[in-house]
Amino acid sequence: MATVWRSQCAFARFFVGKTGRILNNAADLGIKLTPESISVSTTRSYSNYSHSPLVKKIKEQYDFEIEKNPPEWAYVERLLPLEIIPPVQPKETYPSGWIPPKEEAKDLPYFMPRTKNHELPIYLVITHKGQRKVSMLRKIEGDIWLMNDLIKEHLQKNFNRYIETRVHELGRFIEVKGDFVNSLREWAYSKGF
Amino acid sequence: MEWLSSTILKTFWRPTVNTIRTRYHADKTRLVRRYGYEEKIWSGGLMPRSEGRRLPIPEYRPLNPWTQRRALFGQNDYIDILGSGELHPIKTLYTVPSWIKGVSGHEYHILLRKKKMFARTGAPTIRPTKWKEYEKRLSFLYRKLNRKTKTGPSPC
Amino acid sequence: MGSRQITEKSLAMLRSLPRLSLGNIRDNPGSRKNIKRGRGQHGGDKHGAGNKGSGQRQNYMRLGYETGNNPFYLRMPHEHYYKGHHHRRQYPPISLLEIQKLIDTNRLDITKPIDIASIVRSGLYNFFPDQKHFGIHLTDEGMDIFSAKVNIEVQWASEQVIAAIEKNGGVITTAYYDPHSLILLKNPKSFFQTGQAIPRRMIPPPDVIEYYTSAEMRGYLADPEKISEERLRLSQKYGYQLPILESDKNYNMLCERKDPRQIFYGLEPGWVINLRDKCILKPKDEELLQFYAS
Amino acid sequence: MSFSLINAIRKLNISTVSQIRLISSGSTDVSNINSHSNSDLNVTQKEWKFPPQFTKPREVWIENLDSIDEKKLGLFELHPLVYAVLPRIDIIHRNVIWQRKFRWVSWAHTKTRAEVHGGGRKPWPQKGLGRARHGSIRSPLWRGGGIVHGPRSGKTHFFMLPFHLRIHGLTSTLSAKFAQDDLHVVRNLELPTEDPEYLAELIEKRNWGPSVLIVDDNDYAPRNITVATENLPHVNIIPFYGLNVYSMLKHDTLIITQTAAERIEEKILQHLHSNTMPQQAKFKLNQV
Repeated sequence: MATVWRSQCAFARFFVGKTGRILNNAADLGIKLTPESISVSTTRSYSNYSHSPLVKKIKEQYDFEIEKNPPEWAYVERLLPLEIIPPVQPKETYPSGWIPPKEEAKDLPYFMPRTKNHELPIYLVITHKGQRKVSMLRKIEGDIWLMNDLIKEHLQKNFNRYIETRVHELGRFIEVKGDFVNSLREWAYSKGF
Repeated sequence: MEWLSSTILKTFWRPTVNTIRTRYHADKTRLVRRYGYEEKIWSGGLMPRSEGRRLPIPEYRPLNPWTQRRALFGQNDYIDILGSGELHPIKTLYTVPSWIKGVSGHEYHILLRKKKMFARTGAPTIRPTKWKEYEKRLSFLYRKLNRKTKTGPSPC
Repeated sequence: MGSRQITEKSLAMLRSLPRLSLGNIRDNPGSRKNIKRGRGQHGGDKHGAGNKGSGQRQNYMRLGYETGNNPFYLRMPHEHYYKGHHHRRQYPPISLLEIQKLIDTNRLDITKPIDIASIVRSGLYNFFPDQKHFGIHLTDEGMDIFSAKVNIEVQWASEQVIAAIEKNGGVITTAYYDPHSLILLKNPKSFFQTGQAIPRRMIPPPDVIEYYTSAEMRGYLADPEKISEERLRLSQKYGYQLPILESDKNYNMLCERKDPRQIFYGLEPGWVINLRDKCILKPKDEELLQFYAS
Repeated sequence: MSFSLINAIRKLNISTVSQIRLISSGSTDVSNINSHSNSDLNVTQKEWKFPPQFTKPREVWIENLDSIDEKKLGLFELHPLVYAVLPRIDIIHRNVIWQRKFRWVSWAHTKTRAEVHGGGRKPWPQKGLGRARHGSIRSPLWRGGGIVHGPRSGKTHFFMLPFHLRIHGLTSTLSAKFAQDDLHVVRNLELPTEDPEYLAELIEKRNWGPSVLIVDDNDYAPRNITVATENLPHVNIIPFYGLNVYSMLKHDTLIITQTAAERIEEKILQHLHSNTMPQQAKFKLNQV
């Protein structure tokens, strides 16, 4: 148990006899405007409202009970932001259609890790007001040229035409001309990424 | 006797007298205009040489790249990544005045901010001339930027 | 060097190169474009200002002015299709599919009641209370695949969404939060750090009070008796077997609701949370208790 | 015997860098070391919070500072996402430029014709004197007049490099330093003497660059090393949170204590695996 400086609330203003719009429990530094000092006029500017001579400290204290490590602390912890994005616990089914990465993908000579949000880093880049669509596979590790060949082969088989790709070795990404994001995702899932 | 000898000398040796010019045009002293004025630009030839005393060659003072300030340059610039996350790198720029720390913008932006922050202090009364110049410059820049330049980034 | 592994190859190349220092690094060639006014015979011609006229002299006419014609924007009579649109409440949507994905990837814990704070905490939903956003609109995309048993509280939901959640044995509530409470719910940590007492939640404004008191919409101010009736009615309408809540092993969790004046689960208005010392300050004063009572 | 073996292993380790997959801290390596009477070598298997996925973790010797001759105290694993990423020289360059620019305020100042003292009076009448027309003795054409388009005081070059580019700058530089054998991990910073000669000789003997940046894991380094580096201007100690791209490039060699290496790794990995939307948001001065 302790006594704590409390902010001035609705009833505190009520005691003073000052009516006004009272904010929803706004803490205003434990100070109040006393009516007798309102007539003082000064042109000096103050850096803080509470430094003004119009404002005096309120002498009201309220009883507060301080609980250390209360059982309600679990509710507080639930509200604090996540330290890291939680890893996915393996489940039997994923109704949302999310597919977990497979272990055997790490044995391939090329690799595409999941993003930190556990998604595949395959994106559609739309530029020139929708006139140019490029599918982009990012964060590729290992043999990017082999992966490029396989992607080309896969798309050739699915769409029966030659599809252009571009490999950026330093940026570790492959660009595929056209919107092939769904097909590329399927390919990546089949490889276990 | 003296007369005789002189007449004899005159009859035997008669020197040829020519008029000789001893004062040429080039030797004339020119009329000095703007007396006391020293020409600042060298006009005496190809290589510029200063008259009189030679200019001193500045002493070679190599920069010490390992003074404490230079050796630890950039310390704490990544404190928001490697630190506890509560401190931003611009909070560690202790040598930069607060009114310009972490501010980007052209002269008008900076001056507006400076004036806004200094208006609350004693600056307008302590340095009235300086304050007047801020206001003068601000009004000049306002007119220039709004009436004489195109909107957008311009080399101001 | 013959390796085709990108990272290994570049790191191996670095080994044979001189030591990386301040003097031998550079940006990619061509990455910086020098934006300077052109000079010379034609480079410094008009500086992009065009030839003569208002473009060059920056004396544009005011917007919409047509040199004396009746301007286009005044030619037609005004029709108030969107009158007051900037005052209307907005509810940024999140779909059932996304909720299911959050649950599948362990970002939402279904063993605890879900509210806007826990959805924002997952990091994949954002809203701005200062821009007239009043919370979550739960949309029906993915309602066929939705299969989690949750106790969820949103701000707006349709009948199908309610059915999709109740079909799995879950519970849904629609609740109103005023913008100030939503700011706290969006970032509780920064609020706790200010050291202020948790405020009360405001009651809904008159135009939505009907929505939040209706049992069909599972409003938080509705009569619980009527809600259970409506649950049954909805299951008959959509033709599914309504799981019995009372026999559920998570019955306590599913029955957890906030007080109409409460903002956070389990934390009452008037409390002060001290994050550093891990303690909660609870008011004991009679006046304060009276003020914070719902 | 043991020294030659260590060299052999080291060569083996180096030669595998260019191959497809590096030797991991698997059983073969460890057992080899342990079976050859190197009882003082300790090899700890690391508990990864974020296990390396495709690229194998990098191995590094833990070295000593308590004798001038180099002794290997053990093997240590470094996470490839921090110490073995693709070294992007352009990103390192952008980081250095940012570090130089974001603190740079140019105080050069010139006065305009409005600010130079005087010059309000017309120097001579407009007409009738046969002289050029002038309205002010502080016109920029005049000697002692104002300057046109001169530098104005308080010009900033401030900008904020995006959060993840700065992380990438750190990891790129650490990886480049490590790949070039300029990053050494030591167990601790305990020196036998506080003599600067000792430290200078140690640096000379081990062929570390003349300039050395020592990274400790906290603010208080041991007394001997602080006294020794006091008079060696090119040997500097910083805590791990003071690590930055510029200093790493300015100093030839980077000496990191084992705990500091772990702390750096932990911090960067945490940012790589958490929601960084607040840090990625556009820089607003009133929000930092």
